Amino acid sequence: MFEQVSANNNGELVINVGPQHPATHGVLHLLITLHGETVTKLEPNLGYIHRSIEKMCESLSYRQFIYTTSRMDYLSSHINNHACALGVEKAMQIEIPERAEYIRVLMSELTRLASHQLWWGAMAMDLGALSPFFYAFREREVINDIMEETCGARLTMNYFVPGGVMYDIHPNFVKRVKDFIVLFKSKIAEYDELVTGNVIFQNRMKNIGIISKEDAISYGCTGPTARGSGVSCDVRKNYPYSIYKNVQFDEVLEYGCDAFSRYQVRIKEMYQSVRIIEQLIDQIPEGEFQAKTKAVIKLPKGEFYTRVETARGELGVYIVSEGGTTPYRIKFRSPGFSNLSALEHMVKGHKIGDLVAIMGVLDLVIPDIDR
Amino acid sequence: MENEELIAQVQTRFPEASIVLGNDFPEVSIDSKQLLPVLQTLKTEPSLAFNFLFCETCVDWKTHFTMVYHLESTTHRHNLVIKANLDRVQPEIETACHLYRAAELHEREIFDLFGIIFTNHPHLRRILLTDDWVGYPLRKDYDDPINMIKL
Amino acid sequence: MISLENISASIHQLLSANLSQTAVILIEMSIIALLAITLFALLGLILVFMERKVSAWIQIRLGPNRVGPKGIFQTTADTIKLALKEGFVPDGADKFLYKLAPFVVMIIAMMLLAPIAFAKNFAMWDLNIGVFFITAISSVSVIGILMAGWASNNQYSLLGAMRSGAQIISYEISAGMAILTIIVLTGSLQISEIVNSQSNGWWLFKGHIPAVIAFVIYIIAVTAETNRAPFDMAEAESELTGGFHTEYSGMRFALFFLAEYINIFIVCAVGATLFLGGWMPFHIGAWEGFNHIMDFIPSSVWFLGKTFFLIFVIMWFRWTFPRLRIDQLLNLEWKYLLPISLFNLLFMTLIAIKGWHF
Amino acid sequence: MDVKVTPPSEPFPGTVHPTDGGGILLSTLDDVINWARSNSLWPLVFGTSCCAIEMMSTAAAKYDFSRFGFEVARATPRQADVIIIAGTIVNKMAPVLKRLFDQMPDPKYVIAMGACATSGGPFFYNTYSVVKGADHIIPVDVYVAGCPPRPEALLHALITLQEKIKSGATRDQIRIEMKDNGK
Repeated sequence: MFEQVSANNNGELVINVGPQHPATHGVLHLLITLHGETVTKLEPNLGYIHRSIEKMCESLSYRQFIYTTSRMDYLSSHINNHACALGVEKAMQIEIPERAEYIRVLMSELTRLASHQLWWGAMAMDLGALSPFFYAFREREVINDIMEETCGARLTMNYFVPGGVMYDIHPNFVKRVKDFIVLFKSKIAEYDELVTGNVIFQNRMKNIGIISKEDAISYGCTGPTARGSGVSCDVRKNYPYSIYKNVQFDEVLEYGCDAFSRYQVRIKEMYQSVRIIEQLIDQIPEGEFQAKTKAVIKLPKGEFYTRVETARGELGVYIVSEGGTTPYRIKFRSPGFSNLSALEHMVKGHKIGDLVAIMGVLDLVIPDIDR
Repeated sequence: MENEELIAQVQTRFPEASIVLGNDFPEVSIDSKQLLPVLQTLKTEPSLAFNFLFCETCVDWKTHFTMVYHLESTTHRHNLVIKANLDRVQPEIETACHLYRAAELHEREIFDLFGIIFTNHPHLRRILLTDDWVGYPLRKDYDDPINMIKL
Repeated sequence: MISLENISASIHQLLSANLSQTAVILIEMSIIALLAITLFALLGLILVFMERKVSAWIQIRLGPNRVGPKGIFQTTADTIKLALKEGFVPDGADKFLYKLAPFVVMIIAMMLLAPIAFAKNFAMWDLNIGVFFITAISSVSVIGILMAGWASNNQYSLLGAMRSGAQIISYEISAGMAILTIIVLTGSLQISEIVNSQSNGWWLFKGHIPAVIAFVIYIIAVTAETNRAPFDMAEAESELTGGFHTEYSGMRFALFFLAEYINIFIVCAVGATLFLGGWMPFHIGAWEGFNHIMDFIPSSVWFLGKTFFLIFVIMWFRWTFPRLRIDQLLNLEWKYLLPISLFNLLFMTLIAIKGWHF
Repeated sequence: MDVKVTPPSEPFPGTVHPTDGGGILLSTLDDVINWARSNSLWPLVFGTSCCAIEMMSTAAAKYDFSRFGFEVARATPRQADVIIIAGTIVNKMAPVLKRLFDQMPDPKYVIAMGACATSGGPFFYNTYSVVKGADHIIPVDVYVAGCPPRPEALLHALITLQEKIKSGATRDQIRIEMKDNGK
């Protein structure tokens, strides 16, 4: 049996975008209704990579469950691990050594850079420019190498443990990061030249996907998506964790409310990450990299909520503990999930080409949404 | 606003609610039928202005469910947790998605995984699991002998 | 000196010495048909390989280099594989149109090869309306694409085909105007005469600013007409997965793929003929010595060199620019390119009447 | 639909004369075909989770699988030759994956990339929605270990697949051969 392509009564065409579609960056399924080329209705259908992480975590110990989060938002796996480690440490009231804090923040910011680079390449690819992807990966591979030297993995690091980090940094780490910063500063100008300044790109990006400040807050947008609408929501600034209160950096805010503002926020955030790394890389104190913790971690009874800023927005980890060795309930408030809910609002009335551009700028990581 | 001040102010507005200071945020326990008026007040009152629902979830306590709403004010930078207990046999609560658009997807997810009915929700359907899925997997009594391999 | 002209002449002599006139014509026609098909296949192989190497070069990669020396057999392997891949008709498709569409597109691409002058006095059919023939025939190819999109019974294909229709019909006008601008100078539609008129310099240099404007418009318009990025709305991989050929597989897809590259070759060949003198060597006015040295390079090398340079430019576009949106694409044509090319044509006519050109 | 299936135990009717291989022309043609197929594997743009990023890394400049002719990633299954299952397959995705596989024209190949696609990987225990190995849904030619596998591992898998195609042996032939070798 087959369905004949046909329009509904209003002359509208219903199209399935995804689960396998190059623009959805994974297995998101969008049901869009088109009037000509214009999107009149959009409905996300999730769950094509729903891996039941929350249920799984209920049977994992507090040391184990951190590692599943690396697979959740795999582009900022360090930051995900950071959130979980912070949650456990807060509940256990563990003081972690300063060296570990420095390493954690450095790693987080490197991850943010890598994530933004991949976003930049993938977004340009969505818009039909295929080469920026390769330029982005050129620098990203350098970060991957640095990570690999210390953590032993390229993507799912599993490096942060409750009480600090798993190993000490590699002796080459400081030098290689410094080299990378020098390299990256020369390349980011190239990014701007190739994409940001391009007339076609700017025309594609400006005045699409508009979401006002109030709407952004109401839809629960966080991260660059909200900051592109002028919502101050950087957890690193508003609720500083780790050593973020000691470093100098600006929260990037843009007030254009459109896709181009969000693009600019991310590009400028790369500069801020570089700034943070530059401040910390020479200051890493000597000492322990891990606090002494018990082999079996038992959290006191209660509820603990930790929030960190990932590359995509605010990640919340809500741990409900009954006093045992495993969490009673874990909820991951993932940034992508809320950002996605604003997609229909942003896309309505725009063309299919804009849908792709807006999704590209949202930087959706589907396993992060589905968990 | 500091937490103590916030607790005092919320307490005066909702005398019947019990408020404790949790590990992170002040936690307000309310009756599930009172949810909408409480959220309405919290959002519209200028001194409170809780306009940002950053997390909404549910916990299965085996005897009852607890709906947990994490609220933040982007102007005052204070946080509040609203908790409402639900009956386990017929869990029903008013939807928050007309106040906070973010709740729409969150509530669909909670419906999907816990089976809580949100009245007046525009399209309450399964979102993460297939439409013909039986059961609500995040409930503590959920068991799936075929798919779940127990360690 | 061995040149394509001499070879063809000697073959003609050899045949006419031994056979009757009808037999000569028949044999020559079959030789030409064979050559055209070979050229079609060969160009496809070369251009696809070139595209992959150019993209690799732009994207700091190596590109295919394992299959054969330097990877030159990569596209051969691809072609054999595509030819042997299962080609099926999707359920619910309009079977006749679905099967016909790739052939329509391919036949049109082949027909376009006819009037192109590959070297001095070496063209399949040097008809007196050569350029007109090309513009007329090339606009038919949109029918093949529309057929493919409609017959596939797939939303993406349909959208891609509709986009392609709107786009090709629009940009046809600008391309035509740009061609007319040069026709005003040459006064002839015959390709050989257009080339001969550039024996003392190429129109791009002789025709003042209007010729340069026309050249730029021509390149933009033909990039759009051949559905190449940044105007690849019909395929738009990130939006419509494969556009009009989403449902095509195996050899039918390969024909679309080939036809795309042949179309690029043809538009670049026409561009080279009109603006860069076709097979005419680079001559500067009255510099006899210099002109003689230039004449020493075979005319076919000149022609292919210019054509491949233009093809390289179009490939360069593809791997650099982001794609336009459909409304921006049509705006660019109707609001900018068309008025400019109209005024440009008027301006050129003035130049031609006054005889200001060189 | 009623399809009459002949039981495999029934002997082939008539006499079968064993010969040593086919004629020169046919076996050479077979070699050419296998050579072409092995050197022109166009992957489907398909990635569900983390492994997709490593797949992108493999495509990028440092590892560059275009050297082997794999870079023509097709977004539509009709034009693809190989699915690289990069990531976890969950119950909701399973029918979609099956459909994608069915939409691909023959000959088609499958690479299960990473622990999740091979066996469910880290999501094996206590999950209610994960398919424990993509080979429950579609036949897999090459498995790659790792979570996620390094790009080199994926390249190795692709080259292994090439060798498999070049050998011209079918799945069953390989299985029998392995049994004979005592593996």
